[in-house]
Amino acid sequence: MTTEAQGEHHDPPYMMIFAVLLIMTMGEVGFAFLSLPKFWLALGLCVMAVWKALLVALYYMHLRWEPRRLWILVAAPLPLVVILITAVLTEF
Amino acid sequence: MATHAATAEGHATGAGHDEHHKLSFIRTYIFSTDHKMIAKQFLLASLLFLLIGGILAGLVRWQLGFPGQPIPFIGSMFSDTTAPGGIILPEFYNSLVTMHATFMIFFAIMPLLVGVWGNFLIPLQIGAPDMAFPRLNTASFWISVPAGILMLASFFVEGGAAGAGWTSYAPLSANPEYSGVHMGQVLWLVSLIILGFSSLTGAVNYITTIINMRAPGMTWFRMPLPTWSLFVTSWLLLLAIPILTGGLIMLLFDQTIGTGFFNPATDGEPLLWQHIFWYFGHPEVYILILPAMGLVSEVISNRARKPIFGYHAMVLAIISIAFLGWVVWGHHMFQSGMNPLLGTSFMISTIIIAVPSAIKVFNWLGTLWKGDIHFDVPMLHALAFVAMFIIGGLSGIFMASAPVDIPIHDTYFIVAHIHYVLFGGSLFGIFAGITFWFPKMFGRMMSPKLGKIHFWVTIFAYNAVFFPMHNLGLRNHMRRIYDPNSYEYLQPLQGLNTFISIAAFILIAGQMIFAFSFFYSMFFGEKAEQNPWKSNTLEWTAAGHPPGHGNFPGGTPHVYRGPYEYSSPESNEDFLPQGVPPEPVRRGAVPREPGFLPTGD
Amino acid sequence: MTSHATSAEQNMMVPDLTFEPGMKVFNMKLGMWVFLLSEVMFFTSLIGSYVILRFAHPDHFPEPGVVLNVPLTAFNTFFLICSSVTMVKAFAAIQKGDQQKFKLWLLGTILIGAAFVGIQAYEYSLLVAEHFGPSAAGYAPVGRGMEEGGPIVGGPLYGATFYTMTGFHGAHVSIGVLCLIFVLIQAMRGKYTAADHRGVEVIGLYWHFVDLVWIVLFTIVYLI
Amino acid sequence: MENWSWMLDESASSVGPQIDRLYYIILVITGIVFVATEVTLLYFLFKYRHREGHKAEYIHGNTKAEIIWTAIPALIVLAIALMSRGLWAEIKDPANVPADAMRVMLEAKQFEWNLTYPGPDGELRTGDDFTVRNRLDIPLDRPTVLEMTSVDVIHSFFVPDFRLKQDIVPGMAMQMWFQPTRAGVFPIGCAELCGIGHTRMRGTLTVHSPADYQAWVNEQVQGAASAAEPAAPAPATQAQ
Ligand code: HEA
Ligand code: HEA
Ligand code: CUA
Ligand SMILES: [Cu+2]
Repeated sequence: MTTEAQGEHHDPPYMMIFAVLLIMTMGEVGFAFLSLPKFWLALGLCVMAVWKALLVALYYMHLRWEPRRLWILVAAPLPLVVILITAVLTEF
Repeated sequence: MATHAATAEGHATGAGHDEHHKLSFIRTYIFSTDHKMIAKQFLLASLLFLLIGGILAGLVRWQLGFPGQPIPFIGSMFSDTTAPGGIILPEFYNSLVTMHATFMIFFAIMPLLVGVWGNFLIPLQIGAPDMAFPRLNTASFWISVPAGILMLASFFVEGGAAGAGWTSYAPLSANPEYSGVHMGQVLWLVSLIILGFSSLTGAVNYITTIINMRAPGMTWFRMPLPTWSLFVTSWLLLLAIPILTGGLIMLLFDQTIGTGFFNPATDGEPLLWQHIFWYFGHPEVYILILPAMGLVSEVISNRARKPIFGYHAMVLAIISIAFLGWVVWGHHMFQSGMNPLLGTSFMISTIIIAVPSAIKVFNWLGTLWKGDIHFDVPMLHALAFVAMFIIGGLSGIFMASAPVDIPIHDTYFIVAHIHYVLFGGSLFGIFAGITFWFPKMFGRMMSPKLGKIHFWVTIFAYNAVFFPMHNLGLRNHMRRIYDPNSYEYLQPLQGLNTFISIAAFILIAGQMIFAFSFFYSMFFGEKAEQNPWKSNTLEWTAAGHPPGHGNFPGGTPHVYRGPYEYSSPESNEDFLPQGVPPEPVRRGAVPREPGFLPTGD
Repeated sequence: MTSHATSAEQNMMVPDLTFEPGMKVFNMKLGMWVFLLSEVMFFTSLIGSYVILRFAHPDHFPEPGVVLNVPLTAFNTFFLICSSVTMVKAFAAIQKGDQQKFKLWLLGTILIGAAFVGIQAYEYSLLVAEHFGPSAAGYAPVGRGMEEGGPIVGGPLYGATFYTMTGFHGAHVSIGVLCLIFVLIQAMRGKYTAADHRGVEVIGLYWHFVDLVWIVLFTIVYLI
Repeated sequence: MENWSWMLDESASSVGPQIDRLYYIILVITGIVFVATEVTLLYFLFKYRHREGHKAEYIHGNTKAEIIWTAIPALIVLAIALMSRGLWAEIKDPANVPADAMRVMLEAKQFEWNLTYPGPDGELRTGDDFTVRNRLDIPLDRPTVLEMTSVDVIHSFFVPDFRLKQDIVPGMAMQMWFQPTRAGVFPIGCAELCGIGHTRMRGTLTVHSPADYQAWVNEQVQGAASAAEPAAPAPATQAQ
C-alpha cells in the first residue's frame, strides 16, 4: 500500500539521485587521477562506489520504502562476502 | 488508483486453481508444473544416478580389492583406453573415483534431498496450493537433465571423463598437459555450471514459498522440521552455489581459452581455487545433511509417538550449523600451505560445530526417551542415521584438530568420514524419507518385509565396508591411489582391502532389493490409508489422498498447533493433527470426513 | 470464481493476505530479491578473485588509464545510469497508469541498455586490437598511445580478470535487455496496469542491480 | 588383526609423540562419547519399544537438560581446540624453525621427488650441489629444513612415520622442518592426487647416524663428480 500512496502524491526524488550519481561519477574519475598515495585513492574510490551503490539500492530499487524484514534479508549475504574476501586476502 | 484498472486476467497469487480441465500427457508427466510430479521426476532421475554412482563405486572397489585383475562378467565391455581386457588403467581409475563422487554428491544425494523433498514436502507441509513459481519449478528439473547427460557423455569423449577428483584441484584440472584429460574436464565444468542453475532456481522457489505462502496459523515455530531444514538448506544453496559457479567459470576459461587464473605459470593462484571450492564445498556438505536431519526428526518423533524433544533448540541448531558452516571451509586445507594462523581460526570454528550437532543428537535421544517406539522401516533407517551420523561426526573431530589432521589428511580415514556422514547420514535419511512418504507419493505402502531385509543387509554390509577404512587410514593408506600395493608398507593391508571390496559388492547387491521393492510397491503395493503413520502434519491430514491438483481439496487449511503433538493429553488418540481446531478435539483426533477440516476464510 | 468481478480492481502489488504474514511483498518481488542475493555471491566470486589476484600480484595490473580507455567507459557508465533513470520513470508512469509514457520510457531503457552493450563490444574490439586479450599466451598490450612494439604493461592476470568480470556483467545487461523487450511486448498487449505491474517492478529490480554492479566494477576495474 | 588397530605406529620424529598424544586424547574422548551415545540409543530402543496399551509420555523438552548437554560438549571441544592450537602453532610457527638445521631443496614433479643437497661447502644453490631422485637421506643429530617447490601440479610430501605431510603448491615456496628421533628407513608417499602416476610417486627417507651420513654425502659428491659416466649407481644421481 505504501508504494501506492507514495506514487500518487510524490515520486521518490529520481532525478535528484540521477544528478548525484552523475556528479559522483565525474568526481570519481577526477579523483582517480589525483596524485595521492594508492591506499587513499583506493579507499576514497571505494567509499564513493559504495555510496553510489547504496543510493541505487535505496532509491531506485525502493529499499527505503520496503519493510524492515526485507532489509534484513538483503543484508544477509554481505557478511559472507566480507568473510570470504578478507580471509583469503590474508593468504597473500 | 482503482480508476486506472484495466484488463483483469484474474491471476491470483498462486491460489486460483479452479479450472479442472484435463491436462495432456505431456503436461501431466513430462513438463508438469505440479510440484508433486516434479518431486517424482527428481526422485526417479536421481535414483538412477545413485545407481550409476554405486556401480562406479563397485569398479573402484574391484580395483582396490583385486588390483590388476580383469573385471569379471563385464570386463570385456570396456574400451582399450579405459580397461583393456577388463584391467582398469590408472587414468580410468582416477575418472572412476572422480565421477563416483560427482554423481553421488551432485546428481544423487543433492537432488534426492533438496529436489525431491523440497518439492514434495514444502507446499504440502505449510499448506500451500503449490510452489510460488510453478513454471520455474519445472525449469529447475529440466535444466538438470542436460547437465546429467553431459556428465554421462564425458565418459565417451577422447581422454575420458574428468579425473582430478571431485574437488578438481588446479592446476591438475586446469591444464590438459598435466592430466591428459581435456574434453572430459570441460564437460564436467559445463555440466556443473548448468546444474548450478537448477539448484538456484529451486532455492529461490523454496525460499519464496516458505516465507510467503504458509497457511494461516502456520507460524515459523509451527513449521515441521523437514520444512525448516529445507528452508535453511535453500539459503545455503542460494549463497554457496554461485560462488562455485564463478570458480567453475574461471577454471573453464583456464582450460579452454588459456586465461590462467589458477595456473602458476602465469602467476595464477592454485590456492584461490581451493578457497573458492571449499567456500562452497563446506556449506555443500551441510546441504547434504541438514534436510536428512529434518526428515529423520519427523520420522523419529512420529514413530516414537512423542513430541520432538526441544523443538526450538532443534531449529536453532539447524540455523547455527548453517551459520558456522560458512566460516570453517579452511579445514579442508590445513596441509595445503595455507597461512597457519588462518588455519588456527578455521580449526576452532570447525570444532565448535560439534556443539549444535550435539544438541541435535541428544535431542533425538531425548525424543526416544519414554517414547512408544515402533520399529517400522522408516524408523529403522532414521535410527541408523542417528547411530551412523555420530560415528561420522566424531571422526570429523579428529580431522578438525589440525595437528592430528597432518597424518590422516588424504588417507582412508577421510574416506571413512565421508561415507559415514554421506551414506550413514544422508543416504539413510533418504531411505527413511522415501519409505515414510512413499504412501503419500504413490498411494501404496512399500513392502515392510523387503524393507526390513534391505535395511539389515545394508546396515551390516555398510559398516563392514566403511568402518575398517578408519583403520586403513590410520595405517597411512592414502586415498585416490590406484594400486595400494605399489607401496610396500601397504601390502599387508591387501587382505583388508579385499574384505572391504567383497562387503561392498554385497552392499551394492543389497540395494537391488530396494530398487525392486520400490518399483514393485509402486504398482502392486498394498493400498495405503489416508494417514498410515497417524501423523500430525498437513500433508497427511488435510491434503487429498494422494494429493491432487491444488493440494488441499477443502481449501487452504488452518493451523492450530505445532507439528509434533504426539500423545497429547488433549486427544484421545496418540496424535493431534495440526489442522484440527482445539474445541472438537475431545471427540477424537481423526478427521473422518474430508470436509471436516476448516477451510481458509 | 465469480468473485473475480472485483478482482479487476484488486491491487496485485501487495502480498496475498490469505496466508501467514511473510515478507509483506508479493511473491515475484521477493523471488527476485532472493535471486539477486545469489547474484551478489556470483559477482563476489569473480570480483573477489580479482581483488585477491591483484593484491597478490600488483605488477600484473597497470595504473588506471594505461591500457583501458577510461573516458570511453566513463561515458558508457553515464549511459547505464541514464538507463536506470528511464527505468524508474517507466515504473513511476505505470504506477499512475500512464500507458503512453510507460512504454516510451521502457523503450528508452531498452535502447540505452543496448547501446551500453554495443559500446562495450566496441571497447573490447579496440582493446583486442591493442593486444589486450584474455588469454595468457596472447597478452601483449603496450599501453594507450604508446609506440607499437614497446614494453608490455601489466601481466596476463589483468586480461583474464578484466574480460571475465566485464564480460559477465555485459552478459547480464544483455539478458536484461532481452527481458525488457519481453516486458515491452507485454506492455503493448496491455498486460500492465496501475493495479498490477508486478513484472515491471521486478525487471526494474534486476536492471538496477546490474547498474549497481557496474558502479562497483567500474570503480575497481577502471579507476583503482 | 593388527590391521584393525586404532593405535598409531611408533613415530620417528620430534613432533610425532605430541601429535600422537593429541590423537589419543581425542580417541579417548570420542570413544567415550561414542559408547555413551550408542549405548543410550540402544538402551532406549529396548526400554521404550512399543508394547500394547502403552502410551508415550507427553514431554516437549527440558531446558535444564538441554543447557547441560550443550555446555558439556562445548567445554570438551573447547579443550580440544585449545590443545590443538598450541601444538599447531608449535609445528607451523616459522620462528620455531631451528637455525642450525640442514637445508635441502625438494623439487616435486610428475612423478618424482628431486632432492638437492648442499655440497661440501654446506651452502645451497652453489656449484657443488648434488641432486638425488626419490630418496631423502638425513643425519640423525640435526634437524632438516626442506625448501619445497613444485614444477607442475600440487603434490603432497608425506612421511607417515614422521607425522609429516605438506602439500607443495606450484608457484609457492614452501618450507617444512623436522627432527628425526631414530635411525632407519621410512617410506615417502605423495598424498595429493597429481595425475596418472600419483600412485607411483614414492620415495624413501633414510635417517643415518652422523658418521654414516658423512659417508653417504661423500659417496654422492664423488658420484656427482663422475656423473658423466652413464651408469650411475642406484639411486640415480645427476649433476647440476
Ligand atoms: C554430510 C556431509 C558431512 C558432514 C555433516 C560433515 C561434518 C563434519 N566434518 Fe566433514 N567432510 C565431508 C562431509 C561431511 N562432513 C566430506 C565429503 C569431506 C571430504 C571432502 C574431500 O576431501 O573429498 C569432509 C572432510 C572433512 C575435513 C577435512 C579432512 C581432510 O581432508 O583432511 C574435516 C576437517 O576438519 C571435516 C570435519 C567435519 C566436522 C568437524 C564435522 C561436524 O559437523 C561433525 C559434528 C558432529 C559430531 C561431533 C557428532 C555428534 C555430536 C555428539 C555426539 C556430541 C559430543 C561430541 C563431542 C564432545 C566431540 N570434514
Ligand atoms: C553420497 C555420497 C557417496 C556415496 C553414497 C558413496 C558410496 C560408496 N562409495 Fe564413495 N565417495 C564419495 C561419496 C560417496 N560414496 C566421495 C565424495 C568420495 C571422494 C572422491 C574423491 O576422492 O574425489 C568417495 C570416494 C570413495 C572411495 C575412495 C576412492 C579413492 O580415494 O581412491 C571409495 C573406495 O572404496 C568409495 C567407495 C564407495 C562404496 C563402496 C560405496 C557404496 O556405498 C555404494 C553402494 C551403492 C549404492 C548406494 C547404490 C544404491 C542404488 C540404489 C539404492 C538405487 C535404487 C535404484 C532405483 C530405485 C532406480 N568411495
Ligand atoms: Cu604427486 Cu601425487
Ligand atoms: Cu568441511
